[in-house]
Amino acid sequence: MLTKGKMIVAAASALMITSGVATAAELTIYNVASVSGAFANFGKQAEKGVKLAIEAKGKAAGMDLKMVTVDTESNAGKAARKVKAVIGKDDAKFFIGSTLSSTALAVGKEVNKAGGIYINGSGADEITGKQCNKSMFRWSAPTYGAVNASLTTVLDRNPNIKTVYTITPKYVFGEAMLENAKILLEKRGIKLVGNSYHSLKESEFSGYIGQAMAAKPDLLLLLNFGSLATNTIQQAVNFGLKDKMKILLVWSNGIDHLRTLGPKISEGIYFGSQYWHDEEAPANKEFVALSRKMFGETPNYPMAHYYQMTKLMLDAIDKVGTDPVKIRAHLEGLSYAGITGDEMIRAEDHQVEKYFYLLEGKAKADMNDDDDLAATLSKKKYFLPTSETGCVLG
Amino acid sequence: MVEALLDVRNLTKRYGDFHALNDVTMKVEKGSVHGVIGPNGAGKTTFFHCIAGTTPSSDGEIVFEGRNIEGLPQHDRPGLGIGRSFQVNSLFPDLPVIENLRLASQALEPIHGFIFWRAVVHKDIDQRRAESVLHRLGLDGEEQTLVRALSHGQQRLLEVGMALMAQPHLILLDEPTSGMGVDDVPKMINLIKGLREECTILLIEHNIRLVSEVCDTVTVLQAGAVIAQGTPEHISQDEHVKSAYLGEEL
Amino acid sequence: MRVRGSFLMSLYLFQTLNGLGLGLIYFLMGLGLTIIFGMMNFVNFAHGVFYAAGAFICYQFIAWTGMFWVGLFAGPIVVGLLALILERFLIRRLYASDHAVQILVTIGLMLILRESILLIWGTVPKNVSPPEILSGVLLIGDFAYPKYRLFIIGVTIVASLGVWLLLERTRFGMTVRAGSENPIMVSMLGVNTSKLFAATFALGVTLAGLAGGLMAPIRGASAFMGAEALGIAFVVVVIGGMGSFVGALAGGLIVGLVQSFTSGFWPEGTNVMIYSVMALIIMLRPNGLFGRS
Amino acid sequence: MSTSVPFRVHIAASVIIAAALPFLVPSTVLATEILIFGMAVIGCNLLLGYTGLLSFGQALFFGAGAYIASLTAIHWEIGLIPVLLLTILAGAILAAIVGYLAIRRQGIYFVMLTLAFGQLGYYIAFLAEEITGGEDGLLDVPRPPLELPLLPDMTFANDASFYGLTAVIFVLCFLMMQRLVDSPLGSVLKAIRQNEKRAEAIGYQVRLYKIAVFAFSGAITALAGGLYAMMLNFAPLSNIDIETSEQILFMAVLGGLGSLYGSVIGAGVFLVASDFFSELWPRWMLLLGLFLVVVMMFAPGGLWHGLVVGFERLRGRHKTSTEENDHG
Repeated sequence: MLTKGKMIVAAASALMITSGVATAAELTIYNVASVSGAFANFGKQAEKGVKLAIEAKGKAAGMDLKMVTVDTESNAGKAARKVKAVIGKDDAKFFIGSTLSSTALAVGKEVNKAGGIYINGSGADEITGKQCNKSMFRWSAPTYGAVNASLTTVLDRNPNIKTVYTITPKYVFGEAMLENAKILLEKRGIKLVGNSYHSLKESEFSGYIGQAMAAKPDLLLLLNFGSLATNTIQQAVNFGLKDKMKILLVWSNGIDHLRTLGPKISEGIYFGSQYWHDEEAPANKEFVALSRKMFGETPNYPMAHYYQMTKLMLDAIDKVGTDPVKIRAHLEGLSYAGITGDEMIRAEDHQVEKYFYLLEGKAKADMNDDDDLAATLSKKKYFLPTSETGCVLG
Repeated sequence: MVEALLDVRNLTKRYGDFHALNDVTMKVEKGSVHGVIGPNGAGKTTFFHCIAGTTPSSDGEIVFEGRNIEGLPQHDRPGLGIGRSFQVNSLFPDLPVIENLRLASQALEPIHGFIFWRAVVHKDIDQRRAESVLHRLGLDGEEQTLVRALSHGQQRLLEVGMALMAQPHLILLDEPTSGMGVDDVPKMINLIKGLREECTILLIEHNIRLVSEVCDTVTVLQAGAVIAQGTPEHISQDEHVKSAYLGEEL
Repeated sequence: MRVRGSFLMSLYLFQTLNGLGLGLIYFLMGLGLTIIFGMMNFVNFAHGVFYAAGAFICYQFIAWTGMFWVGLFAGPIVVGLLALILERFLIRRLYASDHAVQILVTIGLMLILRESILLIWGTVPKNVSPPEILSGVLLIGDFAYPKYRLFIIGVTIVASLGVWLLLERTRFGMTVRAGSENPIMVSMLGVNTSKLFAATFALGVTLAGLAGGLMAPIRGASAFMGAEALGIAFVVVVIGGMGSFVGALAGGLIVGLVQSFTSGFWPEGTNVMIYSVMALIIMLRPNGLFGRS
Repeated sequence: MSTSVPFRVHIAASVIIAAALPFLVPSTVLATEILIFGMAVIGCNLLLGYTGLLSFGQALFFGAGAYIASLTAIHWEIGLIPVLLLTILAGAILAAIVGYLAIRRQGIYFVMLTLAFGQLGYYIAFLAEEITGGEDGLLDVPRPPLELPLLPDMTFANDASFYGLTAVIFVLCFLMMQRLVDSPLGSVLKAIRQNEKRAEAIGYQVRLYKIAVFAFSGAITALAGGLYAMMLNFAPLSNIDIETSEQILFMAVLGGLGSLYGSVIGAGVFLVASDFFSELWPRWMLLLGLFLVVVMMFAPGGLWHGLVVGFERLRGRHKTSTEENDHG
């Protein structure tokens, strides 16, 4: 019986630790991130971003700030369950982040039901489109913006590009990327000579590269992301495609992809990116300096966008308090100085209008330091008019 | 002459070019104890497998109670009245003795095995039969003992008990005394002697003492073929048999 | 139309040759698995993580020395040594167990090693460049094929030939096979079966490490690359028949060709095709194409 | 017949588990998840623990259950019971088909066939975006109301009421499955696991029994999947992923094979531990792996067996280790 008593004590104390009993003067930001599982590389940096924002802010509306990480385990189901749990248990209201669109969609539904605020950085169009809701905000350019911002610059700089071949992951996100690319190419009178779909669990791209090679395009347009994209580029360079055509990866992870590929491969390849640390905007300079001071590292995309999302949330709370309704009203239509320059939150679909970068990989010899892996060719803002997103905030 | 319970005609089992059984013909008379002997590799166990349906035969007929059962799947044969024991103990070690026996008798009503909505109850087994089988095996009071806790000799006896539970007309015993201690062998001999009142017995055995003590008829196999058949006395005089066993302990 | 025709011709040619090349790479992934199964009847679900470990160790040695060849050599060796240690303390206790037990324990081992890789090398995948001499493509008319992939094919042929000779033509191979049938008999002949088994296990794992190191310049080094490799390796080996050397070769080529051609007409369905082919072959041939019953 | 535990003890035990669980774990939602996975693990245990069949296709049944329940609940307003019945039926049929095909092969080939069907299910669900939502999954899955005669309709909008519903279903399932493993069928299944050859030799058509147990396993696993989708209001693609199969297997082994209590304990410990450790240490899966190896190597009876032995020791009547097996 004694052991049983001990067990209950242990269980109870475990409960206390995990539930993070909130005191009145404490504000908890819930950081939804994939800390373990297949996308673990994201979660660790994401946490750093949230921490930086909290560190920089100190207090919000007079409350101490605290971060609780909700590990999605790279699994949308787990994420939904854990978010449900913290909402039910701790009455959680303020959520940041998510790597995967499927996760963001599911979390968005939960937070909306609970009447909280959720700022995420996922890519799928539905988030500020058909599946949008009043609690969900997005800080990242969706497919339309990414494709237009990066592809326009590449086409402008290379007027000799007449034909394009695309490689697309077969699912909603990939389809949306492809659709946007098709529209733009048609508008500019450029021929799409072929497309290869692949599954999300692919790692062998030689077949698709062979198809692309046979079609002899002027530009190879990669519409996939993450390790799928690094594998594709690595194998495309292996097959010598870099010498025969331009290559553009629209949705890159910025510096992470460039580091993984190394300058030898990435030199001369175009990368679209949500963020680049060389940005001159004052808010970014401040952020980069902070990151270098606290972690001794140049921030990457996950860190940057989690920082910016947290900062948005904290600034809003500082201004109007912790009532989600007021926060929402404050955020809608807000213009502010963000890490990509001037940014604005659209009231109609909760999409943040921010800049999207086009980078070109540098040769090793041209690099000033280890992180100087690419040059910024352009930064642009493209967003679907709110009338075309299909979003009805509910 | 009594009618044949089992009539095996030209039974052949081939593995590629190898004839494990070659044109075996024999009759097992109802109510008799029939021994099958032969040197190692003579095809005795294959012969049993074919009769029990464990392996299909290649050719020939197996007529049991006037019906050709060749080709019938193994799991249908116990229901016809053919029970068997194995050369190596092959029981359900983590189930109690009584459950082993119950499973053997339940198998006769296949549909019974699919009852999933209630626990196993007393009436699921013929109590009197179970008790009498246990008594015969000398396992009274061991109903709830797990089989793995029984001695090897007791497990050998239970092997026979399993076959017995299904009220067989013909029981195939594959080396019932194999691996048994000297002290236990008489128990098995007594058991087999007691069985002949209720069923016909076909057995494979190396223990010649047992064979000559209990068998009415003996068939000798060598290289998959029958080389002699007759009473134990007759067989022990047979020159073919002697030469077949040359070098082997008879 | 003529242009279209020659386009298709060269595409089919590419797909065939690429499929064969891929098939040989897959063969190398499956080879270690099939050896360990064939010799010791051991099912190793940690095979994929050894493949990933090979890639990372290769990366690490290149990072230290700057020399690709050192990395390529060190990857399999270090992984093989790791296998010897694991065999000594864990694997050898499982030879007599059920396949189910072996599978579950090696899944546990897979998790331990995968997370250890993440601990050591972090969560961002690593890149490995092929050596200068092997970068670029070989051009035959219109047809381009990476020199490095040709190199992998060459290494695979040499390595598998070596393994085949070792198993089929040497005393070692014969004793291992005899030992798997009857360990007591072989140990009575004065042969140390436990050493023999340890060597065989290490050999199989070394081949996984070699495959990982060879693939690093094509697919990078990621802790999660093992799961996909394990899947492919099992499909290859099961198609060919568990334990069969020739079967693994046939299985590898079938999977390579199926994948290469499916990527032409139904790209998103390559995995569906691969698993369908495997299921179909097991349904039709109980022990794979070349397996023993 | 055998020295089995009286059924009323099982009734009491399962009711106590369901009633106490919300107070033992950090959140109601987690408690719901534990009971749901407890059911899925029982499905796995029926196959592996009782019949000796290692299936890597459990996620197929779990995921299919989630999709069927979600789709019927989204598109048809037919109430809770018809939705769940359809889910159970679909799971049983799907599993019977997979079982029918897979059991024709033995050993590793059997395992690989279940794996292949599981993978095919995943890729088909992934590609059939129109129906399954593909990578995004099915969102806005409703919890249909329970319509019983003579009673007002019950809805399960909040976490506590949905837990109540899950708990009732769990207790019913647990008791049915406990009945099953103690039944004549359960006895045959145990016999097949211990000695398939003999089971066939004494007259059981082993194949039919294996197909039957697959159907039962598929039914309860699909039911669990359906409830999971309702719990999350969401049917993610990951339900049908091979990792879900692995996790279910994992819980089954951890808790202890051959005991339904083991299944529930396995699900509970796994989910609570992963919830707890994943917040402390991103590499918590390393511990998971270690757990699996240690349990398989040194305590194949899993946690449940450990508890039983510990309890018997405490009461000072710990006899031979063979005796406890029977209670499982």
